[in-house]
Amino acid sequence: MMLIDLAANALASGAALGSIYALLAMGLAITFGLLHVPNVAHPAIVVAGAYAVALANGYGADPLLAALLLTVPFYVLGLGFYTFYSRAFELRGRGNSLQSLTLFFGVALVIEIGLVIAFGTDLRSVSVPYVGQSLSVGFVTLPYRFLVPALVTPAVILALWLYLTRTHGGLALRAVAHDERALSISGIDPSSVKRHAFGLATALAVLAGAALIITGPVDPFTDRSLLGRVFAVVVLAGLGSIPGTLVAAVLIGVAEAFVTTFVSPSWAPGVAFAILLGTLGLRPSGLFGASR
Amino acid sequence: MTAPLLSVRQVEKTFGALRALGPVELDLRPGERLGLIGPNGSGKTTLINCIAGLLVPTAGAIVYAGEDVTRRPAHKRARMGIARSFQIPRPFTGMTVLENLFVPLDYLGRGAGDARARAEGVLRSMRLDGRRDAPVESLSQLELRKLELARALVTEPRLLIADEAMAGLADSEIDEILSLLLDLNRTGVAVIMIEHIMHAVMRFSERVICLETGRIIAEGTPQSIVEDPHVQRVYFGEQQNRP
Amino acid sequence: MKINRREFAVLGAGVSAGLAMPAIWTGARAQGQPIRVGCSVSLTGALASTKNSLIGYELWRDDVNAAGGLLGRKVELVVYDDQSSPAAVPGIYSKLVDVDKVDLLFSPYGANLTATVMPLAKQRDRIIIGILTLASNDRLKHDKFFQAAPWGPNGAEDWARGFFDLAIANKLQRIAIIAADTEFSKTAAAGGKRVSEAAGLKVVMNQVYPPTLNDFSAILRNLKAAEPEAVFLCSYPPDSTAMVRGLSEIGVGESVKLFGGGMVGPQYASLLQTLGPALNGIVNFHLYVPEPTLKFQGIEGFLTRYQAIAKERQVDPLGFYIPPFCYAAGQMLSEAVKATGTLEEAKLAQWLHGNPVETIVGKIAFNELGDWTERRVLMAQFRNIAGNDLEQFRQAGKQVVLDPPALKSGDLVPFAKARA
Amino acid sequence: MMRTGTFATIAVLLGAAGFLLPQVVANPYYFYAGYVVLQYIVIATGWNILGGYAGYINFGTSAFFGAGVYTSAYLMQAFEAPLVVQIVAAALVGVALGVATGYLTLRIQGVYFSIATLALVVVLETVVHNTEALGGASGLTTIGPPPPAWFKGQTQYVFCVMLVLALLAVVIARWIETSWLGRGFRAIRASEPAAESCGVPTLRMKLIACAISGGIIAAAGAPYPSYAYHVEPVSAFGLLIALNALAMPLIGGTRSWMGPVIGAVLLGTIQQVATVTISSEYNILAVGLLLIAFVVAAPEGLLGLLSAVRGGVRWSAKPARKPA
Repeated sequence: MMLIDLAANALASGAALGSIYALLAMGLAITFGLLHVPNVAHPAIVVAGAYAVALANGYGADPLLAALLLTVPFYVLGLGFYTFYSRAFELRGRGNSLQSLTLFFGVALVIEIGLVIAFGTDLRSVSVPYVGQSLSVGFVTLPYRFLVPALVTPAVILALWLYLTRTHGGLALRAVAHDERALSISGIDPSSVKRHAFGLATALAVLAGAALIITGPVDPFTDRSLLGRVFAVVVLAGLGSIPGTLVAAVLIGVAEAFVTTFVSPSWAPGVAFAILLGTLGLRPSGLFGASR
Repeated sequence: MTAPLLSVRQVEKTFGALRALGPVELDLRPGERLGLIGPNGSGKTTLINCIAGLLVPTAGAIVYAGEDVTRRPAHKRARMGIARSFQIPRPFTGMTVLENLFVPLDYLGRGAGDARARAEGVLRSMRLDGRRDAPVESLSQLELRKLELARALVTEPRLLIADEAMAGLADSEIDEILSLLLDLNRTGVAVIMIEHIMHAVMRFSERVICLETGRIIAEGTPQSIVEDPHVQRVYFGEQQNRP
Repeated sequence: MKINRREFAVLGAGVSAGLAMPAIWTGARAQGQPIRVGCSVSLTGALASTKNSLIGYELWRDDVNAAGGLLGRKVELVVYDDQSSPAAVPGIYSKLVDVDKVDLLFSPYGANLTATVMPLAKQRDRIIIGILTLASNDRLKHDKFFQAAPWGPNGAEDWARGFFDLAIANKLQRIAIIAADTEFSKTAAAGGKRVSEAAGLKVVMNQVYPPTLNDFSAILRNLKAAEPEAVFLCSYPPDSTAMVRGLSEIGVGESVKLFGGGMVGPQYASLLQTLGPALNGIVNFHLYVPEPTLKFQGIEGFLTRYQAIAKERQVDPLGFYIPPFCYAAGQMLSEAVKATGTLEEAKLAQWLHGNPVETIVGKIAFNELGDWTERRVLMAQFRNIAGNDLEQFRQAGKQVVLDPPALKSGDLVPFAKARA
Repeated sequence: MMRTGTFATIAVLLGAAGFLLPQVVANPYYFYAGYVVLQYIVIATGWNILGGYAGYINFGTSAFFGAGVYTSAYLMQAFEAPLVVQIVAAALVGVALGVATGYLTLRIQGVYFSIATLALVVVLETVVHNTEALGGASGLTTIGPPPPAWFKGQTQYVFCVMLVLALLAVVIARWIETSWLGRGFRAIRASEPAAESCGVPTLRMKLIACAISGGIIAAAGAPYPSYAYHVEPVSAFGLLIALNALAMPLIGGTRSWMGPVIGAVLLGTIQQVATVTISSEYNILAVGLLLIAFVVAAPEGLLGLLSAVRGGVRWSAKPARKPA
């Protein structure tokens, strides 16, 4: 009885946590998964987004509402960021992963220090009425600070999926991911599609930032502990699979919750990455990626 | 009749739900010149990737020099004398032309002592000796095509697969490559030529095979292929629309 | 790649210029020159929240200089950023000692950073003041090490002993120990376990979790199931927050009378403000709280000045936790120099071993390992916190001192009752 | 490329000079700083064998470095093994870890490989955290026997040991670069299918590159316990090692053995100097901006820039050619 109780709760909180991981990884699923740009600065952008949300929350704004409004400036920021990136690489046709990795590492450092200079090093958080309360269904209890951001993810994924499959812009984006050349023949400029995708990913980062800071406090260096996990999610999902991102993230979240509950919390981080290593060894294309 | 150098037996290759090739049945005599034609996406490259070992067929067998090599990795087939060039030249960047030729010499064990002499000999025969110490990044399109062939030839293969070795070249350059391949064939090397440039294939080949949607739709002398109505419809029909 | 020798020489010259640079701006030192006191501070990286220690040092320096300096010489600080990385520390302290020729040293923040300095301090026989380090001298037994933090003798095991004394005094039998997998937390948890077992308490749960964990519901559920009466929690700021929130989200059950002990985080304004009333009832360690029993000479003036600077630099606006002890570390040195009239380290160390020092955090006497002879870690209970206003934490009665008995300002109110 | 005779002479002279240095330079600080720079020469050189020559970007350098650190710390604690034994054992552990990584990621290419190595760091760090014999989060205090008198001090001693390691690493890298092995690696980097077709056993070559690279990086970690006297997981598996390991070859140039050396000396020195001069948040900001600037302005590193300035042929690959 006790066992079922613990297992059910582990499943619920693991799923909620996984759903939040998916949101954190969503922007990366676009830039890295679809465009193959290894944006290791993505977690830093998420943290920057969290700070922006915290700032708005300081004036009394609801974090999620604030994040929704902030997607616009972040989208523009993303456009600018990609323009810079493509000036540096793709137009000169010499981008390789070592150089992009180093570039984005540099960008992540600059964002971290920018946050330190602007906001100091103390932990930041938001105040929302539902933090500190939880939803109880039967013997399952789930804190709202996990539940609320966790529910954002399916909505975002649905919107993204509709966008990618039902709109012209989304189809163009998928076409770019698939084959750039085909697109330039049909008269669409791939670099403008990519710029747009980068803006989209950056806008998603601010939503993820809101989810992150509702869950718990952040400091300017929080991105370092997120980096591994978000990449794990994207790769486990298989590059380019947006719904797969949710499944993979939930898988990691649930695995961590079960190990935390039944083995020992101190093994939890290792287990998530062991799953990743195992998956890469057995099925390099990820769970939902097309086999190559 | 001599034993075939290469037998492709009922080879099929599928990618997920997509059938890219087959089943295909094909024999090649030692020293034969075979042309392989077909529209884009007809499975030519898939077929030669199966022969060269970069792809493992989904079904069927590939027998080379009397041995079943179906599951053998490409580098082992290279050691058995199968060499290939790539449709898009894939030079080893960061090296000179000469160093590019050292790679197959190093790994296919054709004696370290005379490696340099051999490599220089091949470069001379390809008229690339002038660019011996040039970094491959500085080569022209023709030179890159020649380097692809030189790298394939330096280890004295028994079978050369030339994948669109003349694409993007001017007519005089095509003639140059063609004569190189004919010279080579005269030394007893079998050649499979994949080509969109029809007059080149027809001039070069003893036998031509036409693929469409993964299957052989016609096989015969160049003359009979050109006259084949089926080939004309699926292939030349499309060809006329090409610039 | 071709590179000729001349170009290589140019590169080489640039590099050696880089190496020589530090020597250029550190001239010889002579009498009449300032007395230099050196240390590293974590301005960046994971420990960056401790950079407010710098304000403590600076205020000490300013006060000493305003009073005419030491031995007629001005005091000067030489501070480098160690980026929270132990790997950077040996080089920095060698620079301080060998190039900058500092006269006196403070340690970096915390045990892991300090562990890489102690052998150097011992080899060179230098006096060094430990800044909130734990058990840093237990192994080397350097006779010139002095601790600025009030962990007391045998600090590794006993710094949180007050919590267990409270449990014993209140006749609590079942204890749960939960600790983050970090050096500070784990030693405290191990010490707590030993103390509990020695006192005949039953340890019903003993759990270590990784510092990156962000969901504590599983731990809390296991905790609830174990029905402890006291919960000793050793956590770091992000997990302290998660745990405190979990208290209201998941709950810990009716059995718990005493909760807290070793949580790092609720000493800082940002967390106090964030958590507000959710903290009520928790008994946690602190090094200073504004209770009437802790009116040390100079502490209030120090905090007023600190808080003005902290606001400007965007660091912890309260400054109860680290900065007073950095100031006190300075006082330990300046008092010793004044009393002995020398900078000779053997004499300074001898004096410090023999004489208690009056500081803004109280009177400190040192044992042979340089630790305080008496533990003065406070166990304080959060009470009557209302809303998220920071001002209330500057008032007495919000963090009531329960232990040590000498400084006590109130008695334990059982956990559930204090939260109601 | 430097001629072998010249190279050998310079290497021997540098080694001899290093060993005489403690007799000449009295101030230990330069040995502390020098040790770190030399350590990065070893790490960057080791990294470049897999990352630069073979084109497999290892994100998880700190896994190998940390494995070396902990191997030697453990041997020191448990058996009081001498430093040489620690280094050899660390290198062997690094080789084994490299082979294991190689096997696990045998069929993974490109950025997938990088992510897998990133995961390796977390897994190893978790194992160390949970292993009592390795001290867990508290780490191990590692104070060994005093060094030979000739060196005048522990730091001078580990400096000289690291110098030997650096010279060895560079000799290995240079040998690989000019041998069949290096040609094979570079062929893989340029095109795996083409390399296969030229008879290069790409999978086995990848294992070899992982093993050599892993062994060198782990060896770089071996003297760390003797240098810092204390090891703990956060710095042994720190991000800084992984970041520097890829930034340094990039800054110097990845095509030649000299690139990582130049990058390590340059960036390592800048970091050492910045630590004790700027010493604030702006230090890391400067490193970040430097990385960005280099990637944008000199994507093939200083060596690439140098040959471009001299009118030589740029080493960077041309844009992917579109098929006709």
